[in-house]
Amino acid sequence: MTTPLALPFPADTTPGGFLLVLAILVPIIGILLIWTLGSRRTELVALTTLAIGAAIALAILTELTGTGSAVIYLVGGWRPPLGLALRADGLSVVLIVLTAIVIGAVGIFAKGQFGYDPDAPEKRAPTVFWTLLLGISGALNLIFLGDDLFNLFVAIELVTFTAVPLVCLDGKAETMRAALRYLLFALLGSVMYLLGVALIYSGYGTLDIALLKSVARVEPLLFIAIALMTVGLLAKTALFPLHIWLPAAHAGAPAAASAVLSALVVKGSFFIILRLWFDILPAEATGLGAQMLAGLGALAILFGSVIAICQARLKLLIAYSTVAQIGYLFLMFPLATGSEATPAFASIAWTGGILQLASHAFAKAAMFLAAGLVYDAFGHDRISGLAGAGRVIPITFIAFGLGGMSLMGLPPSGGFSAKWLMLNASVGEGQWWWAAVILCGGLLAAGYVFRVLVPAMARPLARIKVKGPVSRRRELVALALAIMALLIGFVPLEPAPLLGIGRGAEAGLLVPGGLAP
Amino acid sequence: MSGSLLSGDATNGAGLLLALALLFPLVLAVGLSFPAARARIGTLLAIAPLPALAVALLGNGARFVMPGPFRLTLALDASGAMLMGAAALLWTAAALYAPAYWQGGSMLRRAGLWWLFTLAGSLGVFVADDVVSFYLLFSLVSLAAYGLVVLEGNSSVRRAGAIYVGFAVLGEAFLLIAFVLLANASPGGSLAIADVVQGLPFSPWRDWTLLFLILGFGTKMAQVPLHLWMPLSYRATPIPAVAALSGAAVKAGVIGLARFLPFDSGSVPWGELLTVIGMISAFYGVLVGLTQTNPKAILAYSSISQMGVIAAVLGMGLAAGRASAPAEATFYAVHHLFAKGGLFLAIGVVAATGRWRIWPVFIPAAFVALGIAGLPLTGGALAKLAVKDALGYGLVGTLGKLSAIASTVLMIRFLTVLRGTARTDAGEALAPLTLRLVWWGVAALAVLAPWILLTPATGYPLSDAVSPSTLFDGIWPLAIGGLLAIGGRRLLPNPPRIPPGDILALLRPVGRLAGAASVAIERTEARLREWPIAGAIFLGLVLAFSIAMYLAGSS
Amino acid sequence: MTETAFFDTLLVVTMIGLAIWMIVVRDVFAAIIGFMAFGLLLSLVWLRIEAPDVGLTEIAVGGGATGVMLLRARGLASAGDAMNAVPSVPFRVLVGVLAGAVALFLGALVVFPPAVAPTLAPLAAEHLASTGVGNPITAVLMAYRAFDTFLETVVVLLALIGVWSLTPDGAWGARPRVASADVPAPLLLLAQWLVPLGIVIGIYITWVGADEPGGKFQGATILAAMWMLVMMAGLRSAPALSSRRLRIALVVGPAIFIAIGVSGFHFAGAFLAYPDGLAKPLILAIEAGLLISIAAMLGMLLAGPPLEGDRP
Amino acid sequence: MSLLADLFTVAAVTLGLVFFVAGTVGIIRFPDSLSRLHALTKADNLGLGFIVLGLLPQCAGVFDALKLLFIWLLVQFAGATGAQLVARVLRREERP
Amino acid sequence: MTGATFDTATLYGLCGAALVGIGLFGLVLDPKPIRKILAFNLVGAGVFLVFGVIARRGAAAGFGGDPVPQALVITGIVVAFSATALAVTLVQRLSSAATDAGQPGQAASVPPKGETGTPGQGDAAS
Repeated sequence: MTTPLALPFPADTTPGGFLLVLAILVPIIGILLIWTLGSRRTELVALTTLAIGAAIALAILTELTGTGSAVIYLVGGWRPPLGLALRADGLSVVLIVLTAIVIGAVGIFAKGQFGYDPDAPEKRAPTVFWTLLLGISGALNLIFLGDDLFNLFVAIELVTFTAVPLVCLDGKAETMRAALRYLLFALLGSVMYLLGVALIYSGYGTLDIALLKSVARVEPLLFIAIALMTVGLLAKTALFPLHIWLPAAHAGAPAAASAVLSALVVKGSFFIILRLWFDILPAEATGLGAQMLAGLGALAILFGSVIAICQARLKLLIAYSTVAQIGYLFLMFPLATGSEATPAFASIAWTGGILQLASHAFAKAAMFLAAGLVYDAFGHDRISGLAGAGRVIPITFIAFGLGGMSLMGLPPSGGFSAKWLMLNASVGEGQWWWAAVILCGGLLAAGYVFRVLVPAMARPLARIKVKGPVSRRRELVALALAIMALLIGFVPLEPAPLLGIGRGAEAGLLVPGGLAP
Repeated sequence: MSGSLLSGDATNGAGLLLALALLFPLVLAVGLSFPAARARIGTLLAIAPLPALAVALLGNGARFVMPGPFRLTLALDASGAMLMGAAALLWTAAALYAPAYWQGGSMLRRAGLWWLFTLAGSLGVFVADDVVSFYLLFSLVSLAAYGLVVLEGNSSVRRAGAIYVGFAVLGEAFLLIAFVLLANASPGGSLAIADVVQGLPFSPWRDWTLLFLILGFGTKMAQVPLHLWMPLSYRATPIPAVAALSGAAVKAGVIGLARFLPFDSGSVPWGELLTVIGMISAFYGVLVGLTQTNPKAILAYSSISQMGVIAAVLGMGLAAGRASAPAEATFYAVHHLFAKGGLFLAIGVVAATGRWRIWPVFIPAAFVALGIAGLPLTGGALAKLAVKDALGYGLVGTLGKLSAIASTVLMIRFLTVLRGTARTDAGEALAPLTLRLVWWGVAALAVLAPWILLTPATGYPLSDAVSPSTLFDGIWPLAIGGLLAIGGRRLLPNPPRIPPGDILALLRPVGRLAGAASVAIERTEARLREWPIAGAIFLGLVLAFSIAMYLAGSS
Repeated sequence: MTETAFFDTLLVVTMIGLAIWMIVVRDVFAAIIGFMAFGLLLSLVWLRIEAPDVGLTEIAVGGGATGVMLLRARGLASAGDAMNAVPSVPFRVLVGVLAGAVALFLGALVVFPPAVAPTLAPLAAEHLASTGVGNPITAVLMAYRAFDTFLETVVVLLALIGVWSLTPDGAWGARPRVASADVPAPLLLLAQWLVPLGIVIGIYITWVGADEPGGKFQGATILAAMWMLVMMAGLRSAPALSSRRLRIALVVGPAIFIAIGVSGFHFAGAFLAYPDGLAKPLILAIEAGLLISIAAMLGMLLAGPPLEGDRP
Repeated sequence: MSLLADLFTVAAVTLGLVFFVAGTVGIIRFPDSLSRLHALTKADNLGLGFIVLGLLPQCAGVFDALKLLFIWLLVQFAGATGAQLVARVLRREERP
Repeated sequence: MTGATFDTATLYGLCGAALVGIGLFGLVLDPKPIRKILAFNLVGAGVFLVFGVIARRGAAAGFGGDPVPQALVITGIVVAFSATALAVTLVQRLSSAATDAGQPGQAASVPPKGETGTPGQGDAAS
């Protein structure tokens, strides 16, 4: 019984490696502390943990840009294929920093929500919310850092178990129904993913992505395994035909939670699909499948946007907008194929896709927080009842508008730069139909953004009934996120070198910053 | 796509001033949030365009490159300076006009923010020097103007606003894809407009680029199939705002065509297409304009017609590869800017004056209106002269003459309707002095400014303007137009009434179709969201993807 | 057909028949009882493919605990509101064909495996000595892939927190109601006799897991079952959610895991690495901590959230 | 010696199987559930006892034999309690 | 494609594949959430069986089977149990919440149109 794996895992733990472990460990330690220190210090512990997490994310970024190569950590000192490795390349570091910023902002937004009072006896909602927020932060860091497919399975389970209870945090019957639907569909997805992991192991004897890249052969076993894993993850990313759980779940969740769900959680499983298709599947086998993924993405943009325009409630409109914007991400697959000269990760569609992911994360988080504020101020979020609301809470609707600007892809927003790069890529690659889809999406996005802004900014016919005051801090958090969505628009319009770090040469094994030895 | 994005030297002194001049309105907009500034909003709006006017007059050859990742490059060339100066003048006039027209400050305060953003956009779009900055400033002027269109806030105005936004975003989508095609074909990936246009003739997508450019800027210039928004939104916008919009904002389309079309290498088919569109719009505007009763609508259709003439000039220039066409078209646009802006201001003034006191206000309106049709010795005549060579002497030249005649008829129609709007209740009432002063100022600019700008802009000596041949060329179309107008009024006393946004009625079935489509989409999506169907799709996708990869892999 | 092949075929046919029956039968209760029987047969299969550890886990967690969990839900009149309409027959055939095709693809891959069956067994055996543990599966769980095991405990903890988050607001911090009003005498007798025995067996299985098939998950499930028996028999009432001792019990396992893992940074050069020579005691320490925590977590999962009107 | 042991094992295990078959037939044939319960517990416990008895000589050591007996005792205990509880539920359902 | 091997491991592998198929059929079609959870556990059992067969085929160095997939299965079973626990509790709370709110469990034939209609409202009183 010889092992087919001639090549041992090439890399050793790089100096900054322990930071990767901390990025995953710190949120878990935070959870344990929340449940032992009692309700008096729940928020304090949670917010300090998020702060430390953000510091760690920045430390990893500086470490990565410093050494110019991937940060790697062999957990337990065991070298894959036997042990587990954590690997942070340029792309995952960008996403970790993005997660830290968005969750940090949501943390500041949610401070004092859910009736949290340090002196009163422990209440359900705040304790559970902060625990699950830390859980999501840790799980997403694990997704972006994990280099082992089964490790990623445990990570996406962690994400599901933290996201589902957030959906039905308010305990109402229909949010619980939405949560059950989300849980069951996510479980269907993860069990199919697990089946794919089993088949990959049966074919190659390892589950480490870096090793699989060098060993993966063009054969039916690999295709069926990748198909199972991809579709399983599509169910969790809620790409169009498999989006059945997202609208009710994201609209039912509390504002802070739906901001994190829409902005980050669906991106986690997308990131794994990205690694499967660009890091494991040999390039020549991706042609037709990539067109199919982008086709589903195009349908998502069309259906998601049109239905978003027809929605009566603000949060449902934003949820369907998420369904549409996820479609854009999948346009990366056919466009970021790269050529002999430039590897996939150096193509402009790769940078455009990640820019779209980041700007959507900021814009969508800002819009959901704004929707939460609208609910606080008026007691409902029926769009028809929001005539003249812009005058009562102007900052909220400015945040909503700036977020909408980024979704529509108007300069100088991040959405515009992403759209510009994707359009350039689709014209450059000669696949002009994706350009038509992107432009259509922009028009439709204008449809549902103006549908909310126009009545809100216009002079109301009847005085709008205000339920309660809205805290200025929360409005400023939403505005800050929306402004972040604009600021990343100033990234230079060319393939970002940061995203290429650690991806090494395409040929042979992925060795940080150089050819295989 | 690497290397420094922008060719050309870095910022020079005047360039810095130019950037600050454009930044000034935005700074004032931020200032509006302080109550002290809001109190004196009238003066703020008035001084906002002045720095830009100063730079336009003095800072020729200014060049500004924003350091760091913020891609913003500005460059002041001759036509840019001319248009920016004229626009700044018109915005100042409108800003002086507004407080008197709106008496109370509440409307002014509500318009303040949108006014300053549109102003910044409309001035900046003339000097943007790279594709992304141009697109940024173009969308700023298009979308911020929406705020001015829906100032009055009643339901019909909101419908007009919705249509305006629809067309604005559609136009921007065309422009975005056009700029992407341009950027892809530009040598060395540089985004400067000069390099981009240089690369256009050799680009593999040349035809697509030109089509989208014409569609994008055609929407902004309200050329025929895409003109629906102009009559509706100009009727809805209050006078001071519509004067600025019709004068300055629309010219963004003109400067766009002037900068982005490859005049030196030229392209016959696209040039002819643009001329045809221009001519159709010119005559269509007049025909429908004649049926209108509201003076603002008539002027809107007159704008469509005049923009059609400019499009024809640029089209002929493109077809003949005539490098001077953009300068001539810009000169024509400057005159139109003053004339059209002035006439809108005139409507406000006449509406406030009594029947018996109308003449001191009405006479200049007549001069400016007929000037548009080419009345000799007025700015209009010079404008017609400037574009006469570009239009050439063949069929298009004669069509040019016919359009002058048509404009005369339309202008006479406008003047008669304008006289009717004078106040009958207080015959002796006089409009507030500031209104009249601003109106006279702009009228003077409309008549005299072209005289000053003719030689620097187009190189024709002033003597041509006064030569007997041009005088005669100016007179006979007016005479025939006058006869037609008088005869027309007797022959069909009440012409058919067409609602503004004429073929909008055709759009109604399209609207219904879109409604039905969205209902169908919603129903299918609701079915798709049922669990068994989603589950079946899940399994189907697993099979589909594995087969797809198998086929891709084995081929 | 050797005798074992006959036995295997009989086992497989019975299991597939039972699975189809479970899907088709109308009564939910019958399906759940069928599932528990299915769990027993499945553990037989695990013994047939030489995986006693997994057999133990399957019968303890898969068959037993999951069966009990489903039984507790059986009380619902309608087994939950319908999530979708009963689809038409042609649609059921379509789904049948699609599911069959997926199974066919899978079957084909099983029947036509790659030439050389890749395995990490030699690699695991080679390093077994340094982990100080005899049972290779415990070596994988506690040394090579200790990170997975740690994360898995966090998954169970978060699942418990998710279950607790479904408590009605009024009953937060209360005691879940497990015992029924009148506790039948035989159950009381069973609890009094079986529980001490079960605790010994549970600890034995965890201890023996180092070198023989066994382990903490299996041991913890047995302890959790005994705890359920005690609560059902009313000998002890379930702990209140807010009770500090329960929370300490839940947290002690992961906390020890983190402590030893982080100490690995200093002493053994990597997170979750054990200094050579000290591997076995450290692993046993972690397993002891995890035994307590996972038993508490599984017990509270089975007990479920407190309902309206429960008092702390 | 081992021949005698094997013979004994085969005989005892077959006897045990007979009792299991009897129990199963009892479940199917008996009219009401209480008697079915009766058949189940009695026959199966006895059957298991004979099987364990039969396997005793095959065990490697005394310790394994004790384990087998212990298992039989456990099954007896659990079976009896289970039967009691099911009977209690059955009688409660019949009374109203 | 190598020759078809047919030994006990393959038999159980086919059993695993069949279980996955049957489980998927039930998971997709059965309207009742408890039945769906049951079907999910069936699919899980099938997947773990496939893992077990791979481990059995990888038997080497004196072990009955490759320890790594077996360890993965143990982790998988515990994760599947946690998922079942969460799902079952959700179903329990959903039906008790429904009966409290006076809506008897909706008839099986009417699919809940809840999602497009009026999903629950945002966060609790803040």
